[in-house]
Amino acid sequence: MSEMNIVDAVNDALHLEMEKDEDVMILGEDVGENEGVFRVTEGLLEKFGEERVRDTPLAESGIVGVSIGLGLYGMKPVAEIQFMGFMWPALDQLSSHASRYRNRSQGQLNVPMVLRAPYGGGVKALEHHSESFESVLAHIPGLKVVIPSTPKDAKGLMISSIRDPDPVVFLEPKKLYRAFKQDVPDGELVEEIGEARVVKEGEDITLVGWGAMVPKMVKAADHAAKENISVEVVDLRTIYPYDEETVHDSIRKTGRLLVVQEAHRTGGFASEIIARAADKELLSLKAPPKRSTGFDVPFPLYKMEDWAIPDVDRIVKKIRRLIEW
Amino acid sequence: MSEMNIVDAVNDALHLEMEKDEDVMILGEDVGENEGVFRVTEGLLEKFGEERVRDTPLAESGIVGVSIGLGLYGMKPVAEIQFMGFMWPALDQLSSHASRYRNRSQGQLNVPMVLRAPYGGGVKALEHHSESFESVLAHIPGLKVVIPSTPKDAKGLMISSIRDPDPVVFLEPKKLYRAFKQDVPDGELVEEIGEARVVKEGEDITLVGWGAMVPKMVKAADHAAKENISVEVVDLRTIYPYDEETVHDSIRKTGRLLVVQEAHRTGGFASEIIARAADKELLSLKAPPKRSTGFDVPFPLYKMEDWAIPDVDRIVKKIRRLIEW
Amino acid sequence: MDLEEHEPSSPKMHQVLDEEGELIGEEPDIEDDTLKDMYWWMFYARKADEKALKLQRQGRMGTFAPIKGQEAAQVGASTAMKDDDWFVPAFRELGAYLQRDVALEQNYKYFMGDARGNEIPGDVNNLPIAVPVSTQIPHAVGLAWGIKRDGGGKAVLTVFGDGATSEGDFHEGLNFAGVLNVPAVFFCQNNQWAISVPFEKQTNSETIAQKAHAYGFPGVFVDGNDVLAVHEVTKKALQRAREEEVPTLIEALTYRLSMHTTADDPTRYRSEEELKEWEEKDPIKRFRIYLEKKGIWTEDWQQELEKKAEDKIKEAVDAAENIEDPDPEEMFKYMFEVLPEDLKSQMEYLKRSLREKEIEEEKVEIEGGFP
Amino acid sequence: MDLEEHEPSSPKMHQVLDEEGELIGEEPDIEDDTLKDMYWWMFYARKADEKALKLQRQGRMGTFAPIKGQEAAQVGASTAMKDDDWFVPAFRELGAYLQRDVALEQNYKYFMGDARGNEIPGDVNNLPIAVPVSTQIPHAVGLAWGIKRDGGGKAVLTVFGDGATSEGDFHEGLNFAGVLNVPAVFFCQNNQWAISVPFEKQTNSETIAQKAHAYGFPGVFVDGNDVLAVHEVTKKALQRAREEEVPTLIEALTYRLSMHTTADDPTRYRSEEELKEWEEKDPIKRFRIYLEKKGIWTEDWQQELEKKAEDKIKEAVDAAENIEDPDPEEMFKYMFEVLPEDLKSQMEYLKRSLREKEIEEEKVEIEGGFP
Ligand SMILES: Cc1ncc(C[n+]2csc(CCOP(=O)(O)OP(=O)(O)O)c2C)c(N)n1
Ligand SMILES: Cc1ncc(C[n+]2csc(CCOP(=O)(O)OP(=O)(O)O)c2C)c(N)n1
Ligand SMILES: [Mg+2]
Ligand SMILES: [Mg+2]
Repeated sequence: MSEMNIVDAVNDALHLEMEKDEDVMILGEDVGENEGVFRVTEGLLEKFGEERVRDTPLAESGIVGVSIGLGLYGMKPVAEIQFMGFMWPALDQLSSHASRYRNRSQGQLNVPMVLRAPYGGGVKALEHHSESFESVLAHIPGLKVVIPSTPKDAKGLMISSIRDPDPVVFLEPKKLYRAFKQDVPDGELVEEIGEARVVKEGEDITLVGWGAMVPKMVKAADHAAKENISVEVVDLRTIYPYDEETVHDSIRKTGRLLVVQEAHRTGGFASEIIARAADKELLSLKAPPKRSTGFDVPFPLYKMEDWAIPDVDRIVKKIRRLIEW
Repeated sequence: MSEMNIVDAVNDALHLEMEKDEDVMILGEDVGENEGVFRVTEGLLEKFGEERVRDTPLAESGIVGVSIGLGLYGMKPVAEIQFMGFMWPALDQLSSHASRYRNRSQGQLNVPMVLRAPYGGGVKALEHHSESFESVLAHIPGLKVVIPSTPKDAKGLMISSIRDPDPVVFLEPKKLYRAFKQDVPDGELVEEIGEARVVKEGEDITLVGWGAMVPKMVKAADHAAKENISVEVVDLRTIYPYDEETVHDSIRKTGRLLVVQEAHRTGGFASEIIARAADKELLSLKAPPKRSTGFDVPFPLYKMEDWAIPDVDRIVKKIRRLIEW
Repeated sequence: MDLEEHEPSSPKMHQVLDEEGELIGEEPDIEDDTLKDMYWWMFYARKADEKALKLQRQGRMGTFAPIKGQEAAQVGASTAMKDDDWFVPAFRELGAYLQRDVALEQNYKYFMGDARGNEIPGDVNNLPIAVPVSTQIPHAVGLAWGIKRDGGGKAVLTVFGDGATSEGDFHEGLNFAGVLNVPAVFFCQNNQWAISVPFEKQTNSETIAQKAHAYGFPGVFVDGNDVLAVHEVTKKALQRAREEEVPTLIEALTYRLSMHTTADDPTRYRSEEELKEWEEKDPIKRFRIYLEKKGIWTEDWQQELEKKAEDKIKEAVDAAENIEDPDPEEMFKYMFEVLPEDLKSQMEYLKRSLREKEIEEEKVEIEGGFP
Repeated sequence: MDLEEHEPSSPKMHQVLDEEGELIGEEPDIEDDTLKDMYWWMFYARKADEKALKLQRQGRMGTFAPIKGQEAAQVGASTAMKDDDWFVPAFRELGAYLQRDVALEQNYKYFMGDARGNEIPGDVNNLPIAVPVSTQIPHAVGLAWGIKRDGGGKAVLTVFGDGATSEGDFHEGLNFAGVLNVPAVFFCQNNQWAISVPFEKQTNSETIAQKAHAYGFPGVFVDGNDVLAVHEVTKKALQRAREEEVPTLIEALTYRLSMHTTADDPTRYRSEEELKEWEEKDPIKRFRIYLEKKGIWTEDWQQELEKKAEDKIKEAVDAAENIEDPDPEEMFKYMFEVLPEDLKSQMEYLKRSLREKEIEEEKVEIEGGFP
């Protein structure tokens, strides 16, 4: 066991997989000499050399497109987009190709790539540095979308993502990068992609979220506990494939659902979760399934950013409303 | 009045607005000499000259980026993306800029552009020529997303879109381009952006859809009528801003909701509609709100395309299920 | 033709044959069998293309992009490749594809809307067709990087049109290639049109070849209707790529004699004179004259080829048309190595819905009558 | 320096002053007042930048991108513009912005996380800062196209870094400009680094200037630490744009003496020697020597400027720091000309939630303890 934050944990996973598998390569802007702007790729260039750890030109579509070619060749590229806000130019390559080569080629080809990006707000960043549009990725058939919220999950899921023969987008909640440490097993650690985790068990209401919303949900649950409301907290960890079973099991138990999402409200992944719950668990629901989300505005400059993200206060109030409903 | 199909109607709107307003310009691939691959820009180059109707290089991000500049300058560009599947490279310009300039500049600047694109399947097209990812656009704050399903709406909404001081993405269901004609008023015709239309009134269940799904919903309603099920059909016409009032009014009347969507299921706009209905109209719902949608696979080559799109049979069966629930 | 000596500011067009099929410089060092092969593939591709157009006009095939006029560019390039080089196509590639071991029936199936046409013979390093213009270029760079990491000795050839050079992916791909110094050859079939957009509205650059200068590697301008010139230039570029692991951009000037796709009507935007002019520059005719002078081409041989082509085309049509219907599972089964539960239930739903179908979808024909 | 005579294959760097501030060629034809202005804006920008760094280190400002070292490139270019030309910036633009009438307090507000800092004086044709690299370039082309449609007579200057030239939008924008022949000047501040990525890993091209050749218009290479050379070249390019409605690419070779942004530590990736070398090429020092020789710069005058800069900076800090808190409505009110119902209710929800807030958000600090 070692104490690690999320940055350490992803870094550890990269080191381990690169040692184990020669085909794993790192590429992206500033991932080499600078070791990533968040230092997630620390020590890799030094250990594995420029052959396997490569600073690229400033071109996101190029980074993803070239990674696809590497993947088709048989390499296992782990590419970085420096901030999720700069993933937009790469969406064409993701949706037109990375996600389709296996299908298009009748299973003959595959793209075993991982696309890493820090995402989300709360760190006083400049415009375009706080975006969360994971729902867009989840809407693209053929991509897996993994979002850890703890160091242990970050390590285990990164290892699984690298080993996955299909393309995985791996989003790292940068607000949590160094927010806390956790004991993480040394060496091999595998967490299954597509499995949600019940962070906290409860009886009265189910909170579902991912990324930087998870610790907020836990705090809200603590607050609610003081009011004798027992909250179950589910960390999705992967939004595609979506772990409906875990969420619906919980809804059947609690009868109430609140989805907490940092991203813009309209068309966010929360709506998918609620649509499924309303479809399949209507009779279990004792109150309307609700969302606490970001607003339908661009993520603001930092003086207003705390307003833009669901906070514990808002979550607790929605919990109360649902309980009292 | 003139009999028009959707191609004629959009073309008519473009002629009228270009005559009326010198600042309206047309740009895109093959929109000039060739008059658009679907002939939507017929007669425009001849009438207005290359100054105002311009074939561009093959570069979608460039088309949108340059249109933004034109809009900032005070022009009213109506740009075409040849098929929606090729809009992916332009999403960065749409989400990072077109949608943000007004907000970013504290209201000092605005981007009065229209981005047209044929979308959807059903015409035996090649790969990437049948895509529908309107939900992605609806998730980008600052864009309006308009999708007409009839010639009259196409004309009236195109005129409104051009006059709108904010960016509008205008998606044209190509399956319906020449599918039928309708009497359309000559000259000025304005349909409000953001207003759904009740295509057919009914008592037992509400069907909500847009684009090429609308005639399918109507046919399904006819089938259902033979079984004494009275179906209300709502054509959204605009997905952002979303006309919640019309949809929820209908749900309150019928107590049942089926959303029909051509796009991939997970994270499609149908889930947003259902999430809102479940949140606000839970008590009105006599059955779970359901979806009939495309699958979470890339739109297939044409031998399988009929399977990929919700059909009348599937819609009718879902209607029955909801009525019997 | 020394790639290193190339002068970026005013590329000259390289030719081996003139437009009458006369040798301009030295006799190229190509075996007769290879010359015969080249002719065969060009001719076969032309015939197969013509047949496809007929099939499409008869409603037996969907939209496709004819290659007529570009046979020299395609076959000249593909015959310069080695078997284990990688071929990364765009969407107008019948000539190169056939030569690269993709059976014609596969091509026909594909354009008949059948995904099974996308299967590539197992031992051939070809990628499937890429429809979004220029998006395949970075893939070629990635493959070439993979080769380089594995010690080199192979090269990647990617092909694209003049229109493709306007896209960001062209730029990003070539810039990566320059920096990474990978064994990739970027082959532009400049057929002077991108659907209805002529070259001079596509770019203000005099040539495509000179764009290589922006990426720090050579760009070569070659007569794309001269199969020998194309072959020579491509061969050198590939060799250089294999040996020195460096990229080259090749511009082959050619002309699309047919429509952009079967959905297109080129008379809307280009003149008959232009078409005529280029019909006279037919790359097959030009090569035939040369071969005839060399005593390789004879009427008898031509008859043989006609017969062979006819038979193969007939076989291909039969195979493509007499294939069993796709199984609904095909829409899902190649999505991931392991299918997620959700996709499995979508698949089951589709199967059930087809099994239990009651209402046949009618055509949308609400002429005038729709609300 | 004739733009038309430019030789794409081997651009030479244009200089007016040598690195010791000595005139190389002819005395440029610039009025003394303009020279003084140029010096003032460079000096003021330097001081304002240094102050920002202090504010950031004191926790009074967020992340920003220092301009130190690039003052000649910025001010040389912006002083070549006319008032009604359009300026389309990237994100490292303090020098040009100040010179283009954007009050320092606006810049400070912006980097203090206050959206109100983005307001531009009403009568100035400046766009706001563009953070996503190179994405503003097509906007400049669109503006220039608008100007052309309106009969010309104005020009657009857009600025960006060396890293920006790798992006697809750079390519698409310049290619459009070449084809449309619009009055846009593309000004690359090649400071040789894109965060930690050095020029030679950014592109294999020898210069950025030569990339213009791919788009069929001139590219000029200029010493970006020589404010007179920058000014001269930019002025010519803008004039040509205004008169002939044609584009130019300018590469100004300079160096970022400070960190990429305040979140960056350049010692991780570049050597002290390199930094030293470029500190000696300080563009302000170099210009001062020239001005001193001309009798324009004196110690007294410098004292005056110091005082003036200090006062203005103090004012700006006060104004930026003593601004009332933003109103929650500001997050919503500029979304559309008319706010949709849904956004109105989101706005009301935010206002209510702030009004009725009970639980203060604690910092996320689940050190080790989180599940
Ligand atoms: C990204 C993208 N935009 C638009 C299209 C539609 N389209 C198909 S081919 C084509 C023209 C391509 O021109 P060029 O690259 O010269 O190739 P050619 O067709 O001449 O072989 C266009 C616009 C597309 N397939 N992909
Ligand atoms: C599209 C995009 N990708 C990545 C970033 C993160 N980023 C900000 S500045 C920068 C480097 C820019 O280099 P250059 O263009 O040379 O400008 P400079 O910073 O040197 O002024 C990077 C990678 C960004 N802002 N936008
Ligand atoms: Mg072409
Ligand atoms: Mg730089």
